[in-house]
Amino acid sequence: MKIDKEKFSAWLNTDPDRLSGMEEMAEIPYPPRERIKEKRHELEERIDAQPVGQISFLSRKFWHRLYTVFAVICCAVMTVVLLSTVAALPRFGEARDAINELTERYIVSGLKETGAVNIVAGIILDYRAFDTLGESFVLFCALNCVLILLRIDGDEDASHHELYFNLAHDDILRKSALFSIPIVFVYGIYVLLNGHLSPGGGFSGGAVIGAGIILLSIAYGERASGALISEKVFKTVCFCALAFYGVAKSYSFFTGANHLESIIKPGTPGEILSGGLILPLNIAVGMVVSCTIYGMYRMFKKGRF
Amino acid sequence: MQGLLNNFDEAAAVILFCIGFSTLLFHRNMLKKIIGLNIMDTGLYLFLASMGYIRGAGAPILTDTEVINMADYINPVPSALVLTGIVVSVSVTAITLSLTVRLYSKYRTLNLDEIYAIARRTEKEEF
Amino acid sequence: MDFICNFPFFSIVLCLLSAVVCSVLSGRAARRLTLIVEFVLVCLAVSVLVYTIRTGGSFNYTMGHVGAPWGNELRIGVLEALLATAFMIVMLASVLGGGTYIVRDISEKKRNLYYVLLNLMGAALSALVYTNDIFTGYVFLEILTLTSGGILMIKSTGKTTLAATRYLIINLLGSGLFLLGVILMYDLTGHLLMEFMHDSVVQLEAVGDYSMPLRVTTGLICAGLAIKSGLFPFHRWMPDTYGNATPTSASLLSGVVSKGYIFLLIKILYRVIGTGSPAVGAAQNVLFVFGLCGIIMGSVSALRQESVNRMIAYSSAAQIGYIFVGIGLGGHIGFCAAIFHILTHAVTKPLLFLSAAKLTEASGGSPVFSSLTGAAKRAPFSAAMFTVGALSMVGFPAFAGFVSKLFFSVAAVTHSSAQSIVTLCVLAVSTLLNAYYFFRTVIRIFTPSEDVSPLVYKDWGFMASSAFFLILNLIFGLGSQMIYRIIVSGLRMLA
Amino acid sequence: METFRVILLLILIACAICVSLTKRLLTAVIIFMGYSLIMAVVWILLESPDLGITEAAVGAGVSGILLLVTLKKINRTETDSEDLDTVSDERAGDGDEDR
Repeated sequence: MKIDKEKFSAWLNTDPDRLSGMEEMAEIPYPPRERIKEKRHELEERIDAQPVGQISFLSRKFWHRLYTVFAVICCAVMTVVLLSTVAALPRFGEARDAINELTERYIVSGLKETGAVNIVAGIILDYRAFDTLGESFVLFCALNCVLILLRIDGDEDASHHELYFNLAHDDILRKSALFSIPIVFVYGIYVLLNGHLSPGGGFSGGAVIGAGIILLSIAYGERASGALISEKVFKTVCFCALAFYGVAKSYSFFTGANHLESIIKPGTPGEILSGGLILPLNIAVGMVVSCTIYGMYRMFKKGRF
Repeated sequence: MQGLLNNFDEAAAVILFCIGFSTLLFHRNMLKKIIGLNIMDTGLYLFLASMGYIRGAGAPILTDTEVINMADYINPVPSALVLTGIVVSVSVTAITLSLTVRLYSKYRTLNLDEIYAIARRTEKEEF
Repeated sequence: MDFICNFPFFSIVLCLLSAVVCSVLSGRAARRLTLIVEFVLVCLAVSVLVYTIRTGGSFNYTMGHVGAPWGNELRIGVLEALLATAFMIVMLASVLGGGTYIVRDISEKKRNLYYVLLNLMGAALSALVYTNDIFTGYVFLEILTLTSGGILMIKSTGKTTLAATRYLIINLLGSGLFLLGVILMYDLTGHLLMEFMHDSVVQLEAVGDYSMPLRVTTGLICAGLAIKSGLFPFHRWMPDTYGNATPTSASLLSGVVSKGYIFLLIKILYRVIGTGSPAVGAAQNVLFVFGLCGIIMGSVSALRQESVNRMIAYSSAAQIGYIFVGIGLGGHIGFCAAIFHILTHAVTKPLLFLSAAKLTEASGGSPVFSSLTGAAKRAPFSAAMFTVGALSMVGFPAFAGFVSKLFFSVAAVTHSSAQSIVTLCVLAVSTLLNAYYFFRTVIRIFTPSEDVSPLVYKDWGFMASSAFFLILNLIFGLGSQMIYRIIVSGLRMLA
Repeated sequence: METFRVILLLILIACAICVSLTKRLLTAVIIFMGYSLIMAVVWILLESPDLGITEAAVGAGVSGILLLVTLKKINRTETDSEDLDTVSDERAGDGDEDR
């Protein structure tokens, strides 16, 4: 992000905002609510006036009601059954059947086998990495669905996509963002890079960074965040990181299943450059997640980058 | 009843699940439905996480890398599963929200009943 | 371990990577890549099928360097390979056959995203079929749900958006119940891999503890997956969804997606809880009743429809009912009938959807029956294919549908008296209804009409794909002994 | 600590009920964000700090932002009076085609 030196000094000297003339919020006349309601009412009446056809509305309503009553009873029964099931389960907070050879190996030899001090990171990126691979692709799939629904391509009518709120000229927001954004970024990067040593990891770090970029875009306008992540950067990062993730994990699956020697070693436990593939994978996941989240925000807000 | 009090966390999780489930099923407002979905999912994750909790044990992050004592750590598997689940639920939230935006831009309402009514009458199709 | 054992894993990873690559390609290039990848997938699945039949056993494939019960696993037996082969062939043929409609329905800049979703769907289906780990099953189930929602909503009209919303809401309710079942199962057994869960379940049953939670868990898993696959009270999203989507999406949704869920259910019943368990018995009875209701309600509703798409969609609801009746009857023969019907339906429904779309296009774009009159003159090949599909659905000898109805009757006869009589009656009634509404359509198509303006262009993709479906239909219909033996040996391996 | 957790869980249930009972959508979204934050604390109490971080970032952060953006957008479009006309005309047109 570039901060204009002149603007920065102007801000320090608490000049009135230079862009204040361009404020969009005040310009837009909000029509009174009553009028909208009237319009809506008219529209509904017009729709009502149309012939309903052969569908008998009364019987539909009756069936609908029957369905609802039935569903309510089902939900109530489900609640009671589930609660009685819970009462039959072993006591909360005691070591129970789930503590078995599974957990024992994860805890006792997790460090040796994966090089991760954070056992959860070891499980999700090594022992049960296939789930996590699937999980990243769930996010990828969600991104694609959002793009399908909300991206505006070229000549399409984009009127419903224009969003009139723009807080970029709000002084309070800008000044508080100036202090909090660096902290958010540093925290996100810390969480991301130390995923194998302390709580956190690719996903949570990426989400924090993504939220930071969104804050940047809210406080300083699209140009600031656009300088950080443009559409090209977005596409490249998503593509490269996901492809790297897929290929790296496939390599480790393949070597593992065929009992081949993997070239990736766990490294010294406790150091930042340890944990074998976990650190690079965390970085890849973090990049994908932060880009995805920011991309989704842009799609919701504007329909394009 | 005693069993419910013993397993208070699980019971709370199940209640949250049921509240979310009924909100998702019965509420006609799309946004409420989506929030209900999230509550349902968090209820499930709370259920899973509270099963892995062991009284007196700590977080599954090794404090001493030389001597590892099993009893010091809670069951790490539920945490790993919940992490995966959270990602799934945020993805689902994003998709359903974008569907809501599209529906709104077409039908100008968030209420599913109204949307059905408009769609049924204007498009002459049985919905 | 033979190199061929890697093939299931390759097919999943290949799909995932090609999905990533498709996201940066143009629509046309993405289509080519997808078709190539699907073809490779079919080859991989066929070779795995041949390999498993020849070795006569199943094998486990560790995903990672740590084996069971700590890591993820794939498990490949004859049945999994058979199902994967069928699903992949159906996917390839549907994508091939619906090409013109994809171009028509989807705006050009979003077409590559459609192929991204198709690739992800392929990965999710293979993973769902092959997985040995119940939580992996959940994750890929979600991918399958989201991708199927995505391929619905990509045709951006109000109707499809609404249909996709409804579909997603119902499916999310189902996933919630299923996940709760999985969580309870993990709590009871302490494992996530199917064999180990099964061992713990057997122990629990022997000791007699937790019989109530076990029943609830089974019920939750069955309910979740039944809701997702569209069993009777939850079938009402089907007509909107299938009727409005682009034909490729409709045939994929009805042909493979709901079948993926059902196969996961069969796998869990067999491999996790065990078909002999009392919990499964209770669940089977409930599924049986709802399946019967589904057959009747689906057929009756199909009768009342005015457009061909919605009629086929309601007929799908009835077919799902058949499959659940098979599961509910239980026993090897019941499950065998269910799986055979999965295959039958998977190769017949896409054919119907694709040819109905062609007929609709030839009749001026309206799927209403009255405008379809004389469509056979305008599009003779599609009319012939529609007739083949209809004959198979009704249960005409030499087609696959006949054999699966035969299996259902055999399964019913070998069962206890009350259930067998009810099943046979429902089968007879539904066959009559099927025959009535399908032949009504066929007769209408072949009725001569005045305005003849035939479709001018030849759609090679559609021809190839319907030839595919026709051949598969005949293979299942005439070579049913072979398929039957494969399914039975596969089921034995599952247990 | 035990009591604290129980209280938090009760608040969670109260929040969940409030969400489905409130009339205003903005209130529902804000209650939901608060719900997520409390959930993050509960996870810390259940000794799962990974989940706490993730829930705080995702539930209260990202989901909340997406919900709010949607809400904002919808409010804005609701006040767009001209749109109603065009939409209703379009809709009537659609209906004609179908018939």
